Amino acid sequence: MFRKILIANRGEIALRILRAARELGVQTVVAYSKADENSLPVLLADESICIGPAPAPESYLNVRNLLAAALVSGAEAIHPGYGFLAENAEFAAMCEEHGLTFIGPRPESISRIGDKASARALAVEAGVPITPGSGPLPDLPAATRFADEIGFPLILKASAGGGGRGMRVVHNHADLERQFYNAQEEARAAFGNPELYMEKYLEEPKHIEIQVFGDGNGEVVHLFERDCSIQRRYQKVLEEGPSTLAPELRARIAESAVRLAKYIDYRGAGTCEFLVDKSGGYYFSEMNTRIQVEHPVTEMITQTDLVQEQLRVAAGLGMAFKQSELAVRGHAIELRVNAEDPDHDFRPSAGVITDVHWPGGPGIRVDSHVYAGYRIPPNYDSLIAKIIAWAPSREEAIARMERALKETVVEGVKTTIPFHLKVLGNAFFRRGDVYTNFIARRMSS
Amino acid sequence: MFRKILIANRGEIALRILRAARELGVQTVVAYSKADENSLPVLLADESICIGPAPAPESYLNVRNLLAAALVSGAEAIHPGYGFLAENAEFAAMCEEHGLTFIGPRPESISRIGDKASARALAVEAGVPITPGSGPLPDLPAATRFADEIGFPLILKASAGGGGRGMRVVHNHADLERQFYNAQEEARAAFGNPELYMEKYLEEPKHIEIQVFGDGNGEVVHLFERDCSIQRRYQKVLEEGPSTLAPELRARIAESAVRLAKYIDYRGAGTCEFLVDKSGGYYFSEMNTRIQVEHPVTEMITQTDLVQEQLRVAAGLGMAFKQSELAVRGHAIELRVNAEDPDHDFRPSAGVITDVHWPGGPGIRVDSHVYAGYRIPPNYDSLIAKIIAWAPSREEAIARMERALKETVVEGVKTTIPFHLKVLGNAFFRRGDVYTNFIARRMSS
Amino acid sequence: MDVKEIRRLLEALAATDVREFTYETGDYKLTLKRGEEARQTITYLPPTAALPVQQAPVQVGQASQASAPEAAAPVVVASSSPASKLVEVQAPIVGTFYASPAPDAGPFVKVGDRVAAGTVLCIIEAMKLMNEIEAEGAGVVREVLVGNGEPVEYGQVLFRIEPA
Amino acid sequence: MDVKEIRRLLEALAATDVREFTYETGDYKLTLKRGEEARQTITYLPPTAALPVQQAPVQVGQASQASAPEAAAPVVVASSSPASKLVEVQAPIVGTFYASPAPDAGPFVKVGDRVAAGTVLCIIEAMKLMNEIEAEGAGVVREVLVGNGEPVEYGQVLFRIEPA
Repeated sequence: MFRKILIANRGEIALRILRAARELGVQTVVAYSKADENSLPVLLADESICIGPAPAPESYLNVRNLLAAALVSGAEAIHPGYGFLAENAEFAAMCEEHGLTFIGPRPESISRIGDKASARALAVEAGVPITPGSGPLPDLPAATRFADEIGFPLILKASAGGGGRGMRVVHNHADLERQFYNAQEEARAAFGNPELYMEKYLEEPKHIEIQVFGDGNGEVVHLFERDCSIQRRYQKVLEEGPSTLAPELRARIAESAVRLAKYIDYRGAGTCEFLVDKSGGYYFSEMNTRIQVEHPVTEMITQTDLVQEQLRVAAGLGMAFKQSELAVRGHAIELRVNAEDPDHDFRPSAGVITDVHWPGGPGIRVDSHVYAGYRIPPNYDSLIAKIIAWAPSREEAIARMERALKETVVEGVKTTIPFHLKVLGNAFFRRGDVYTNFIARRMSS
Repeated sequence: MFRKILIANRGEIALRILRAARELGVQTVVAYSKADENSLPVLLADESICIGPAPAPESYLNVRNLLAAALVSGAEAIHPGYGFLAENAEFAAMCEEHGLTFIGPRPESISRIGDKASARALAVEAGVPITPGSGPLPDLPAATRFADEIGFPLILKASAGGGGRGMRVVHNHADLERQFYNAQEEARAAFGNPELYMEKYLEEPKHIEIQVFGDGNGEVVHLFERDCSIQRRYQKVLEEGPSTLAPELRARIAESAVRLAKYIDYRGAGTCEFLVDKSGGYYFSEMNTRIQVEHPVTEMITQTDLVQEQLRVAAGLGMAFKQSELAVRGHAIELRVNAEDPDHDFRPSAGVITDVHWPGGPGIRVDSHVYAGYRIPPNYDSLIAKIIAWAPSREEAIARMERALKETVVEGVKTTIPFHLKVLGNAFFRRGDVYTNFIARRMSS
Repeated sequence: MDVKEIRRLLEALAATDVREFTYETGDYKLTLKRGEEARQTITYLPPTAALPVQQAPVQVGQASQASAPEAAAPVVVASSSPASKLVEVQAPIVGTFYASPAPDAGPFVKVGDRVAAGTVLCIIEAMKLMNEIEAEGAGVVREVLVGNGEPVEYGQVLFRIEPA
Repeated sequence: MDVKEIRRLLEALAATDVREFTYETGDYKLTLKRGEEARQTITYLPPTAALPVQQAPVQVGQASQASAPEAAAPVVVASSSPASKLVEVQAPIVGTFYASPAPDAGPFVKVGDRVAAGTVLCIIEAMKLMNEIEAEGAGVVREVLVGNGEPVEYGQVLFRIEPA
């Protein structure tokens, strides 16, 4: 095992990594920006080292200072957390060049599977289903031919686009005719490139993701799935596991994820995301080559410690998990408590947390880096805590989470807790009737 | 299930019961003394009702006010927690007389097995081993005959004594001759009655207790054992489960506990305490007819909710546990955080908790009724929190607990946390070499 | 004393009009002056030996005292105001309040009635027992705070009486 | 009390209108005066004997303070006093500090040296690259706060220079 690692992240995930390291007897160096001087990970770390001013490009994304911090502090490895440099293949490669272990996949895995187009191609090679998509469509007749082949609904996308912009759903030939040239013009105007392509459009899919773990020597296991369908503007709001899908379907999706991860001999923790339609069709959408925010859901239902396992695998100690020993017990739900005002379009509510009282008792886990008197810096994301409830069944986990939220106190800033209570109380949610449009369709009150 | 229950207790156990009730959709009425007006259970309860001034005899032991509180608030059942009236058969009977369900065993079970002498007799009848003991010993020759029969070491006790006073350990005939008449005189002086008896004295026993649960209709299960050997002046300091005893011995002790509980057709949660000597001999010492402070240890390793189960069984819904479905997973350790000053002979440190920050993250559970600004009343016990750590193995649970304590902050009062850190770091403790004299023998620094 | 404590102290002081602050123990001494000029002082005199830590013994020279014992609060406040020469009659037990001896009878007392020591004011039923609550001294009933048949908790104020 | 704590304390004070602050223990005494008319000084007298070695000890001349830019309040306070006309040279990158161009060479600068804008003060090695740190303006080196070969973090004060 490593003697000392550098944590190249902040907030709750820096604390999460610190906890895992400490329990393994590994010393921690927390690299922090000026804005995070008084943060809990810095206060709790064995050592801490300032790597730049508040803006992330000058600190948490400052490769040079991060590597220098690891080298001058004598750390042997760097844990990137999630976000920032976690999926940056170049950074991973530079770590290795400087004799530092990057706690994550090999750089080439990150570049191959991290790129969305390349990942789709790999999935096809590995025999994992993806949403059917066309190549570039020069004109309407080409689009019509593809539509006849695949069937409606379809979604038109600009090849040069991104972030959801310029996308149009078409339900029939009339739609397609009406939208195609408009979309071309819009793409030209927005991205300087009129090229369009089409993909099968899934109506009301579930967002299901499989936690995988590889030892980098050909062995890959899965730790079952998480249902992250409840999203607000592509941001996950609530994650749970297991999903309410049929066991046979769950097993098939998990098997696909393992096949893909094995195909690239994946090392460490990763997540394969799928969209699942109501007829049981499932489609690989992307792979995240890092630990995820919602990893505690999996930890709670499988009684594992994924971050400790990341350290073990990175240290060359092999993987402690065997597929045959992994099983799902009970149900877990995670809520992301953000410092945002749900009554005012979820605008960030930075400031000082004047008082905080987290829930406790059976089945409750809280991962939070805040404390009474902590000032939330305006420079980073608004996540202040993850509350996870475990219980034998989904129904009991929901009741437990409601109980927990009602005993939670956060003063000084607004939080998303009132919104979470509404989600938990929603009848569609309670019967598991949740798809990625849940908030738009079921919460528009 | 009940619609509403009255919680006739305070502190962390009142909160624990409130949480269980709330998760089951049961309304709670918290009965509180004037001193607990601002306590968390009162603040969180659906209803609360003041039942008297601070002194317990006038409030938490005030049967009349408690019953009236239940009746006027429309509660259908009373949960007594632990301590106070939890093992008072008369109170249990009065509840039933007033049409209130006592959430606990039948009154006659409490009186039969709650009385120590009666419990020993029942154990003998049920074929459960107890420490061999003499009847009253009129003179030295009678004592010598008993010693020859049972063997040394033995412990001389005054029949009228209690609380450890007047006890003398004798290791051989010379000891016995020297001590016998002195002890008689001392007993006469202290208790007005010179009568003595003797019991087998166990050197360095382990305190092992079996959690049992009965449905009151002949079905009794056990939920494995807890090792509570680490005690300070007969007060438990740290509890853990499972014990480090051999599996075969653990099974035999559990089987004995079930036999005893079945013998009296026990209903609800109970604990059979045993002393276990180094040769694998085990001796029933007493039964606690209530939920115990350390019940979370069992909940963590069996993934059950004992308090919810108490409510279910009391409501006549039968027992959810089947012995065949119960299994131990991993290891759990509970620490009792007391507001005491370990540097000054553990004297109580009442006052205002000015700041508090409990640990979080994987495998950590905190049961605490305190918050920043909470004033600990001087009228009751000094328990302010229970911190429970679960991990796959004992070694990992210890590491996790150490990690958790190091991120805990309690300001305004002294706590036993520094002492707990010493226990956790002790080499004898780490290898499981703990007996009831652990603190006296291994911690005398 | 660590930074957190000092910080909290500063926050606490900010809400006051304290100008100078000195805190001295065998171990350390803390002095603080604030505001434009200033002459008020709060001196925190910690126990010389080992007073029970129970009630934060904030000895206040001039200004206010934040930590009033909360138990007594409402009663004391009431009694310090002129209108509150009233004596409160509190429920000594938990039970159901009855204003009259029988369902069809009139109330024991109503606002404006004169009472003497020993006059029955109401009944509290607890455990099927009817407990008569009597006036402790003579006076005039000024307020009846509980309705007939309502549950009352220990210490709940039932009546306010103006002593004669 | 370590640098971090003092820094936190200063921040806490910055938000208040405290003018004078003294904190004294057997080991040290911390005095602080601020506001318009007060001679603004921060004095931190660490224990003569038992300095914590690990945490780069605060070098205290006069109006010293290890804390860096973003704790802006105290810095401003300090620099407005006559003694603290000193300009701080902070580490712009993380790395290893070298006082001299080669192991056997003399230091680039020492206390009392005159420097001009562009004079190399030290080297910070990061990622095998030697980064020369230059003076931004002319002046006299009054303090050198880091030892040869020591690691430095971003924003750490390396030198104090009295502007010419």
